[in-house]
Parts: sequence; structure tokens; C-alpha cells
Amino acid sequence: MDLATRVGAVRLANPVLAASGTFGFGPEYDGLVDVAQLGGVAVKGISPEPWRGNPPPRVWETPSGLLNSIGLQNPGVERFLSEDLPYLRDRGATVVVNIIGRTEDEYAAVARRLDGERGVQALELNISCPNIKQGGIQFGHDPAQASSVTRAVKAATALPVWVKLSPNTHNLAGMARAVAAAGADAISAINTLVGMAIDLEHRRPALGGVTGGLSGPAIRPIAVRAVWEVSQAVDIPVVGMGGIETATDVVEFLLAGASAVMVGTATFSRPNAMATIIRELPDVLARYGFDSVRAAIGAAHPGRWPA
Amino acid sequence: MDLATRVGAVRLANPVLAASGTFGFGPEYDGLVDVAQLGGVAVKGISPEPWRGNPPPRVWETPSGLLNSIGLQNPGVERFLSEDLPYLRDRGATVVVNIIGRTEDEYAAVARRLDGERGVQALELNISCPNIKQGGIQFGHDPAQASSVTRAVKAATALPVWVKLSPNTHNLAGMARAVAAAGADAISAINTLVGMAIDLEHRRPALGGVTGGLSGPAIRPIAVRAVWEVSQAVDIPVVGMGGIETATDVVEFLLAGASAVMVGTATFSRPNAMATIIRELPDVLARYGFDSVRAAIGAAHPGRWPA
Amino acid sequence: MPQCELRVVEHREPAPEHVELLLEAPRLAADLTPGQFAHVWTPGSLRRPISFSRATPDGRVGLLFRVVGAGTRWLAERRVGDRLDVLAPLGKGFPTPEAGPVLLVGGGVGIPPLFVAAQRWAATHPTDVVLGARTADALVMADDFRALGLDLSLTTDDGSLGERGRVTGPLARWLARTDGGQVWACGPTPMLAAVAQLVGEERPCWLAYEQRMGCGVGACLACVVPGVGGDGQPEWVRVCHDGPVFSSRRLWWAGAEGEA
Amino acid sequence: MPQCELRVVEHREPAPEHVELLLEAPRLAADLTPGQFAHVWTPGSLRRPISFSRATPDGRVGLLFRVVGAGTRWLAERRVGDRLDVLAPLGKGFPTPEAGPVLLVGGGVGIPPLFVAAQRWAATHPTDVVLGARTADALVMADDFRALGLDLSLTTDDGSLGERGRVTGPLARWLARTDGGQVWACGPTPMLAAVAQLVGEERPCWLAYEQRMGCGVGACLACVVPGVGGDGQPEWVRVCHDGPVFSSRRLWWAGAEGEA
Ligand SMILES: Cc1cc2nc3c(=O)[nH]c(=O)nc-3n(C[C@H](O)[C@H](O)[C@H](O)COP(=O)(O)OP(=O)(O)OC[C@H]3O[C@@H](n4cnc5c(N)ncnc54)[C@H](O)[C@@H]3O)c2cc1C
Ligand SMILES: Cc1cc2nc3c(=O)[nH]c(=O)nc-3n(C[C@H](O)[C@H](O)[C@H](O)COP(=O)(O)OP(=O)(O)OC[C@H]3O[C@@H](n4cnc5c(N)ncnc54)[C@H](O)[C@@H]3O)c2cc1C
Ligand SMILES: Cc1cc2nc3c(=O)[nH]c(=O)nc-3n(C[C@H](O)[C@H](O)[C@H](O)COP(=O)(O)O)c2cc1C
Ligand SMILES: Cc1cc2nc3c(=O)[nH]c(=O)nc-3n(C[C@H](O)[C@H](O)[C@H](O)COP(=O)(O)O)c2cc1C
Ligand code: FES
Ligand code: FES
Repeated sequence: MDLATRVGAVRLANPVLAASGTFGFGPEYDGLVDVAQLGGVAVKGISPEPWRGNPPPRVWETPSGLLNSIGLQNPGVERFLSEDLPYLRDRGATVVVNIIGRTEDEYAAVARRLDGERGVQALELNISCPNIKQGGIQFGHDPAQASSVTRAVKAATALPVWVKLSPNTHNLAGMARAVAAAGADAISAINTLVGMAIDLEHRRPALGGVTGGLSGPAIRPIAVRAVWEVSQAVDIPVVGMGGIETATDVVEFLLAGASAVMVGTATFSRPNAMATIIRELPDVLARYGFDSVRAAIGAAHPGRWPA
Repeated sequence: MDLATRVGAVRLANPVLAASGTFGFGPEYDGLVDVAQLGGVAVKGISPEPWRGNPPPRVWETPSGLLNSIGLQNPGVERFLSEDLPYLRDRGATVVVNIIGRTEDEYAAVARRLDGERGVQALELNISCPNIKQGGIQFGHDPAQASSVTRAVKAATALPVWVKLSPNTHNLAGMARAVAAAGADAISAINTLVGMAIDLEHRRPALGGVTGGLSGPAIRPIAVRAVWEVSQAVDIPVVGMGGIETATDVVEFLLAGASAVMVGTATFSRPNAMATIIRELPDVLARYGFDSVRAAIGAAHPGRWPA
Repeated sequence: MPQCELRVVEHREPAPEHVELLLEAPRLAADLTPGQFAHVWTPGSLRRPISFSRATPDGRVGLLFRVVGAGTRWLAERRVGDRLDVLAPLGKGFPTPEAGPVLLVGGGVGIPPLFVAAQRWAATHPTDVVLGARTADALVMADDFRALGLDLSLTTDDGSLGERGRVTGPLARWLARTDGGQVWACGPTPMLAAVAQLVGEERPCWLAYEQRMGCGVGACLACVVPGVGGDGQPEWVRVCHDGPVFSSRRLWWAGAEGEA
Repeated sequence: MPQCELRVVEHREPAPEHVELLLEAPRLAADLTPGQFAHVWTPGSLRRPISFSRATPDGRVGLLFRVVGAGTRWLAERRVGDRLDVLAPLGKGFPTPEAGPVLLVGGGVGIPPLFVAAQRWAATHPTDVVLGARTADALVMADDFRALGLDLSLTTDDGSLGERGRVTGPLARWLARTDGGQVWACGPTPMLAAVAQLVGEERPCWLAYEQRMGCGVGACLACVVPGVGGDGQPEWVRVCHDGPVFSSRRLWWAGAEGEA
């Protein structure tokens, strides 16, 4: 069974990547996950300078879901390059660097710094994280701003640029078209949905950051719809994510139009989730009549419905 | 324990109403649910003329959730009044009529027809259903249009008007402010989120309507956040819903700022869910230190956080 | 249509991947109309509709199902002494037959409700039975029908039991050799469509349908299939409340629309 | 830090609403540092962190927990022969004590990790023990400590066992009468803050912290509490990876921020 796939110019041995923010920079899962066997690793969002993030508690479980308000804590691009990147690079992992900023210039600055860095295969522009108050998020639902930041980042680097969209908008297709027109090489969908929970005992929000991002199987139907919509709205590839736990879930995303997928929350509960998925994917593809990952991409799109 | 609450001028014996579209018009649950014991019943969305709805399949289970694409099938306002309303009216239920239209005029027409009808206590304007292609949905994320349809309906009836918002927008607070300024008496939040699933075996969308609305516990964190946001953005009361299954869930919505709640999907699995909630609510309120429903409303809002 | 907790008193595996649970339910066993179903609680958002497979004189009812997904897997794990939370009896079953012969046509897990019909009416109506399945392994309840003294025509797609082919073979022969009478069928929707077409408009033909359900009681409008309204125009009918058993005349056969 | 499936070999209920599971795990039993924890799979999105409560010479480790929610309820239902999916041992435990006396201060379900410490070092270091809980019912493992030949000071909020009051009472007296030495504590965050304040900067004070966790391995940055960076400025430290045991000097005591 041929598991290989491509996201634009980036060739992947298999379609299963670790999702940004859920896998650190790799060494945390040393001994549990062999990063070289993954399709790739999207590292935690990186800003020009270190960010502190939100006060704890930062996670809260919900039905089939998880709320988080990490707030994009990260060591900044310099420490990332000197301390964190080497682990993944040395093991030959395919590395996608998720980048964040408060302004267009900050996004561009990180992109410029990473340009030409050995061991980085692509950038993933996080214009969609619901966990910071200024910056980032407003790009997430304004096509004009999203287009502009994409253009700025493209101008700053020769690396492929994947733009990660927020589902917290009614206009996902419009956002996708805007960033595709601005030169994005792929679209990642989706980031988390804005949610919250109340700690009844303490009569206040459960998360230190008050609201948080909802991930996990609870959001899978929203993610599948997003991939479906976006992959039909634009010609660039889509990297799908949201609630993937099994190889069957991966096939659902492929059929909806994803060229690759990311796995996030599932890794917390089952560190071996990605390895298991990769192992079982050939059988599941075969069960539904596919002889390769590529054959399954978009196979449920209207033009291809069986009679 | 005092369970009474008010949604503007509408007094409710308890805060638990049946959510529109999940409880039909009452008689379907005859022998299972005593409608007079509920806080109230929001009936299926009603349009001027009958609507046919979407092709089946119309439901699909997802993790802790449910996708539906009923497509607002309904008998139209005339048959509703002659055939459906009497059951609820005769049993003294508090009735909220959910209304839908393809145009502002259609909304106003239903509102006008219901004005002064005995047995109708309020209207709930569904400007948020994701299951119809034209009409309805575009009101759901454009503050100007939402405001305009609210004004038109208010002009057509003396009944209290609750406007039901869609979570498929980044601008919930703006939507709430717009409809409040237009005279809405309350806000219902939330309707379902747009989602979909793929039927892998048939390589096509699982629902006849392709996309559908996601409900159930999966969306509860999004609903709680919506209630939190809206109840702090406007002065009119909020009726909260989305994934409520237990009395504890109800208290979470009250603390987030809801004055009453609706229960939808849970009724499918447990027809006695609402009765159980109403029975257990006094104990749960007491456990968290409240001596009435009213005392719990908004009790987790920032101004009221314990030191 | 009460909600009740029924005790499992027997757990059988009549065939691979098939389980029949017998539940203690004297009133249901007495009142049940063949073709009615139970909406059974399983973990998750929705109950599962399962037709009754038998009603015994000692007050038991059966639910016979094939394990196809998470809900039926959970049900298959119930053990004697466990209680099932069911809404039952739901829906409209087969009508009391008119005078004359009855042919029961069952496919796969469409067979069980027809056995209740046979229990109820085989003694008073000359009854023939056609049962079909993909393979011998999936052809359930043949012995139960035989125990009522009925002659069976069996078909399997692969010829592993009875005649190779579909139930439509024996059905066509029965129609050719029988004057009048009526056909009752339950099985996959394509089978029902084929049965309805073969039987035509002359004789009564009653079909037990399946559709994905929400509430199971008529409230949510999830379980519709295309029917014919009073005005001859298409209208949705609810499998849970208007059916699951419909006269073939009440159903709209124009397209495949609605054949989930 | 391997992921493994460990067999439950004993199920105890040391107190109402408290369960201790003993697991077969010879390597863990030998290698474990007191204060390390297991991240245990339970149904849902997240695992549950539970400290090890004992390590026996015959190759067993214990997890002792109070049933407070869905995860611990599910764990409490595990039976002998079931397997637990655990990531362990995780985190940094208590350091090897310096010369001199050790005081162990445990509150509620903070007691178990201190027992592992007592098992490991009571023979080589003069050890005193203060255990506190809300009521006698919630004061676990006193007999285990006694079996090591240790003297215990017990406190309960309601006076139902030992001294009425908090662990800070016996702690203050120990500090007054003891020269040097070191204090190791585990319990609710407010108790740890009080302990740190009383002990002050003179003596080593090690505290085992709690925080809500995601990954449990340092990747997600969920489990932070406010610490002191190399530059003396506040910085987040991860309970799962930098802790759960921290020197009180490494923690930032300015505000209540982070005390979940
Ligand atoms: C009126 C009626 C009577 C039925 N009687 C029987 C019976 O006697 N024996 C039997 O084996 N099966 C019967 N079925 C089919 C049975 O309901 C499904 O096999 C079962 O719901 C599958 O559930 P699952 O969780 O195991 O499968 P999944 O495929 O995981 O279920 C996913 C969802 O789809 C629904 N679903 C899946 N298949 C069907 C189907 N064929 N019809 C309706 N909904 C479906 C489920 O209820 C669930 O909501 C009947 C269906 C209906 C509508
Ligand atoms: C390092 C560490 C060691 C621990 N050791 C023990 C122990 O030995 N014995 C024991 O009884 N308890 C211990 N706890 C607390 C234990 O993790 C929680 O009681 C448990 O997670 C509650 O899960 P639940 O599903 O039953 O409760 P719920 O309240 O339903 O849990 C909801 C969520 O909150 C988290 N949570 C709830 N309480 C806590 C808490 N106090 N600390 C961290 N997360 C929490 C849960 O993990 C879960 O993600 C420890 C916690 C940490 C961080
Ligand atoms: C704890 C946590 C931290 C995350 N941090 C980031 C981040 O830094 N950048 C980003 O683009 N997405 C971040 N995400 C979103 C995930 O990458 C992913 O889009 C989302 O969780 C949906 O996938 P899942 O359901 O498989 O987790 C984070 C998610 C979680 C749960
Ligand atoms: C089958 C179904 C039909 C629905 N029909 C309507 C409707 O007609 N009008 C409306 O405003 N909301 C409708 N809703 C939305 C619910 O009223 C409610 O807002 C939503 O389901 C969230 O609540 P829940 O999670 O408790 O179901 C429908 C929901 C379901 C599941
Ligand atoms: S399942 Fe709800 S109407 Fe039939
Ligand atoms: S729980 Fe993930 S970093 Fe500690």
C-alpha cells in the first residue's frame, strides 16, 4: 500500500503529522514516539521573542473534547533554533514550523529567520489561535488581513507556507480563497474552536485564560466540513485535522479532500496513536477500496460520487 | 428551592424548556413527558407555508454529538395553529414558537399570524439554522440584516421576541448587540454548528443534505462560551442551550449568564432527561450554595468572582 | 408507548455476529403488533431501533440483531440479568391480514419481525415463507419458522444454503401460482423495492422499512422516506411513527432518493 | 519513560472513597524515585496523574487515590487481573536527602508519595512524619508509616484523629526543636504554601505539586505553576517534567496565581 503523499512541494512518507502545540519539539516524547516514522511534526507556535502564555489552569476536559488556553507560550525563534530544532533535525523528521506574531511584521520576522534553516521543510502560519487577546486572532476571520500577512510571509521566505485557518468564522471558503490568492502553498484546517467551561465549585471560569480552544473528537464533524469546503474552494492542498484518533478517521479526512492530516489531542491519551494509525492505515484504505493514500484524496467530492 | 425564573416578561415555573426541533409539537412524547411540568416548549420552526426539508439520511451520530439535516420541514403556520398548537395549549404548557422564513417578509408574516393567538407565550426567531441554503442562514452572521429582521418581526407582533443566534460566526457579541438594539426581548444561544461526516462505505457525505447541524454535549463548551459572551454584551436575558444533559450542566449555563435553558438532543436518548433535570436541580443548586435559580444567573461573571 | 427497563433473561447467538436477547416483558409480549420495534438505549447520542423477533406465551420478547457497529456491539455484550432501557412498542406494524394466503418475505435481519407475524397469524392464514440472506451463516430463524410447521423457501446470494440468488425468485413463482393473497416483506431497502415492483398494484403488499432515526417517536422528522400524499404528490413519511410498516401504495418509488 | 500495561494484583480500600491499586511492575518498583507519578489512561481525552504510593521488594507498586470524579471512579472499578495503561515513571521526584533529619509532611492524598520516600530513606535518615487530613476517615497510610517504625504526628481539621488543626502546628514545633534538617511535603497547594513559608529559606524544603495536566511529559505546557527563572524573574515551570517535586526556592510565592 502506497502511503506517500504530497503537500505541494513537500513530500511525505505518510500522511500523518503531529499537530502543533501537542507534541512540543519532539524530545518530550522520546522513547514513546519515533519522530522519523511520522509523516512530519508541526512544532509549537514560534514567535520572534519568547511568549509567556496564560495563567493556569490551562486544560479542562469536556465531552469527547479538550479545552486549552496555553496562550502560545514559546521560547522564541532564537532558542527554538539553538535548543529545540536540533532534536528533530538530527532524526530526519519532516519539520513544519508553526509561526505566530502580534503583527504582520512579527510573522514576517520569524519567517525570515527560518528561511534557509536546515531541517525546516515548511512554515505553518497560525492566524487562528483563539488564545491570545491581541494579534493573531483578528487575522483569523478577515480575508484582507489574512491575505496581507500571507503575502508578507511569502516575501520573507522561500519555504512553503501553509496557512492554518480558524473555524470560528462563517466564511471559511472566503478565507481560503484569500490566502490562496496571496500565495499560500497549502491550507491547514482546523485550529480549535473558542469554548469555555465553568468551575462550579469556584464559581468562575475553569481556565485561567477564561476562554480556551476546543479540540478532540467533539470537533471532528466541524473539521471534516471545513476540509470539505476549503478543498473545493481552492486548488492548493489541504492538511486536515481536528479530533482524529484512528486510521478510519484519517480516511474520512482524505475522502473529504485532505492531502495529509495532523493528530493532536489524541496523542495526550495515547502517545502511540500516530504510530498505530500509520500501521493500520493500509488495511483501512484497502477495506474501502483504495490502493493508495493519493487515490483516497477527495474521493467523496460531488463529482466523484458513485452512481 | 425556588426554581422560578423569567425571560423578560415571560415567567417560567422552572428554567428547563424543550429545544426547538427536538420535541415536535408535544403529542409525540405523550405518555413520556408531561409538558405542563416543563419550563416551556419551543416547537419546531414554523414558516408561512409548509416546507419539505432535506432528503434523508437526516441524522448521524458523532463523538458526544449529533449531526442533523432535517432542513426545517414543517407544516406551515396554518396547519400548526389548527392541528398542532391545541395539544400544548390544552395542557397549559408555556409555548415558544420558533419561526423561520426565506425573507424578512416571511418572518414577519408568521409573527403577524401568531400575534394574539391564545397559548403562544413568545416567538423565537431562528436566524441561525445551518440547514437551508437560501434564507435564514445569511441573517445569522450579518448584524445589519439580523437587526432588520428583528425590527420587522417586532413591528408585526406584540409577543415577546427571542432571537436565536448561530455560533457559526466570530462576532456573537456584535450580533447580540444588534438584535438587542432592534428590540429583541431575549436571546437564545446557541443553534447548531455546521458540520459533516463522510459515509466511507458509500464514499459520499453521510447526510442527504451534505452538511448538517452539530448538537449535543460535544458543543457544550461552545454554547457556554456563547452564553457567557452574549450575557455580558447585552442587558436582555439569555436562554442558553447546547449539549445540556444534567442538572449540573444547567447550573453551568446559569452561572455563565443564562436565565433559562433548553434541552434538545438529550431528549432523544433519554425522553425523561428534562423531568430528571427538574427533579435534581434543587439539590445541585444547593450543593453549590444557591438558594434559587435566580441567584445562580451570571454568578460566575467577572464582577462576582469570589476573592 | 412507555419507557421501561426490561431484564435480559436469555442471551443467544443464533449465527456468527448475530445475537438475540430475550427480555421479560409480559405486557409487550401480549400487546405487540408484528413489525413494531423497540428503541433501545445504547451509549452515545441516539438509541437503536430493533424490531421484535418473537413474543412468547410465557411473557418474553426477543430482539435479534446483527452486530454492525458500536451500538449493536454494546448490546451484544449485555448479559442475563442486565436491564435494557427501551421505548416500546413503537411504530405501526403489519395490519391484520385480509382473508387468503400470506407470503412472508424476509431478508437478513429483516427476518425477525416476520417471525412475530408468523407466530400471530400462521394458524389462521395459509402462510408461505421466503427467507434470504447473503450466505447460510446470515440466514437466521429458519428453525423457528419450521417449528411453526411452515414450509420455507430459502435463498442465499452465494448458494451456500437453499436456492442460489435473491428472494425475488421464489416470490415470482409464488405470485405466478397463487390467486390473490398478500405479501409482507422486511429487509434491505433495495430488496423491498424489488418486492414491491414484482407484486405490483393488484395485491396488498406491506413493507417494513429502515431509516436512520433520531427520537423514534415522530418528533424530530429524521427518519423520513418518500411517500405518497393524499393528493398523489410526494410527501415524507416517518418510518418511526407512520411506519415502519407501509403499504407499498403509500411509498414513492420514483427515484432512489431516500433509500439510505 | 515507557508506556506499559500493568496488571492489577491487588485492590484495597484503605478508607472510604479511597482506593489503592497494587500493580505488578518489578522494574518500576526498583527504579522509582519517591514523588514520581504515573499518567494513567482513563476513558476521555486525558490521562490522570497519580503518585506512586509504595514500591515493594516483591516488585509491586501502588497507586492510592481518592475518588473525586469520573476518572478516579473508573480507576476505582478496576479489578485484580485488569491491566492499566500507564506512562511511568514520570517527573522528577524528591532528591536524595542531605545528611541530617528529614521531616515528611503529607496532607490528604499527598500522603502516598511520602510513604515511598520513607520506604527508601527512613533507614538511613532520622525521619519524622506529620500527616494531616480533613477528618480521620481521609487520613490514609498511617499504619504503613508505623510499620516502618516511625513516630507520627497526626492532625485533622475536625479533631477526629490526632491533634485538631493543620499540619503547620507540628511542623512549627519540629522546626523549633530541630537544628538543620530538611522538610519534604506533599498536599494541597495552600498547604504547600504554608509549609514553604514556615520553613523559610534556611533549610532545604521540597514540595510535590499538583496541576491539571495534558500530556504529562512536558510537551503541551498545560501543567505550569509560577517558578523563579535563572534571572530571578518569574517563569512558568512544568509540574509534569520540571516537577512535580520542586525546591521551594524554585517556586514563585508572590501571588496566588497558578494555585489552581
Ligand atoms: C425500524 C427498524 C427496525 C430494525 N430492526 C432490526 C432488527 O430487528 N435487527 C437488526 O439487526 N437490525 C435492525 N435494524 C437496523 C439497526 O437499527 C441497525 O443495525 C443499528 O442501529 C446499528 O447500530 P450500530 O451502532 O451497531 O451501527 P452504526 O453503523 O455504528 O450506527 C451508526 C448510526 O446509524 C444508525 N444505523 C445504522 N444502520 C442502520 C439501519 N440499518 N437502519 C437504521 N439506522 C441505522 C444507528 O442507529 C446509529 O444511529 C432496524 C432498523 C430500523 C429502522
Ligand atoms: C503529580 C500529581 C500527582 C497526584 N497524585 C495523586 C495521588 O497520589 N492520589 C490522588 O488521589 N490524587 C492525586 N493527584 C490528583 C489526581 O490527579 C486527581 O484527583 C484526578 O486527576 C482527578 O480525576 P477525576 O477524573 O476523578 O476528577 P475530575 O475532577 O472529574 O477531573 C477533571 C479533570 O481535572 C483534572 N484534575 C482534577 N483534580 C486534579 C488535581 N487535584 N490535580 C491535577 N489534576 C486534577 C483531572 O485529571 C481531569 O483532567 C495527583 C495530581 C498530580 C498532578
Ligand atoms: C494543548 C494544545 C496546544 C495547541 N497549540 C497550538 C499552537 O501553538 N499552534 C497552532 O497552530 N495550533 C495549536 N493547537 C491546535 C492543534 O494544532 C490542532 O489544530 C487542534 O488541536 C485540532 O486537532 P486535534 O483535535 O487533533 O487536537 C493546540 C492544541 C492543543 C490541544
Ligand atoms: C433534530 C434537530 C432539529 C432541530 N430543529 C430546529 C429548529 O427547527 N429550529 C431551531 O431554532 N433549532 C433547531 N434545532 C436546534 C436545537 O433547538 C438546539 O439549538 C441545538 O440542538 C442545541 O441544543 P442540544 O445540544 O441540547 O440539542 C434542532 C436540533 C436538532 C438536533
Ligand atoms: S426518528 Fe424522530 S421522527 Fe422518526
Ligand atoms: S502536562 Fe503537558 S507539559 Fe506538563
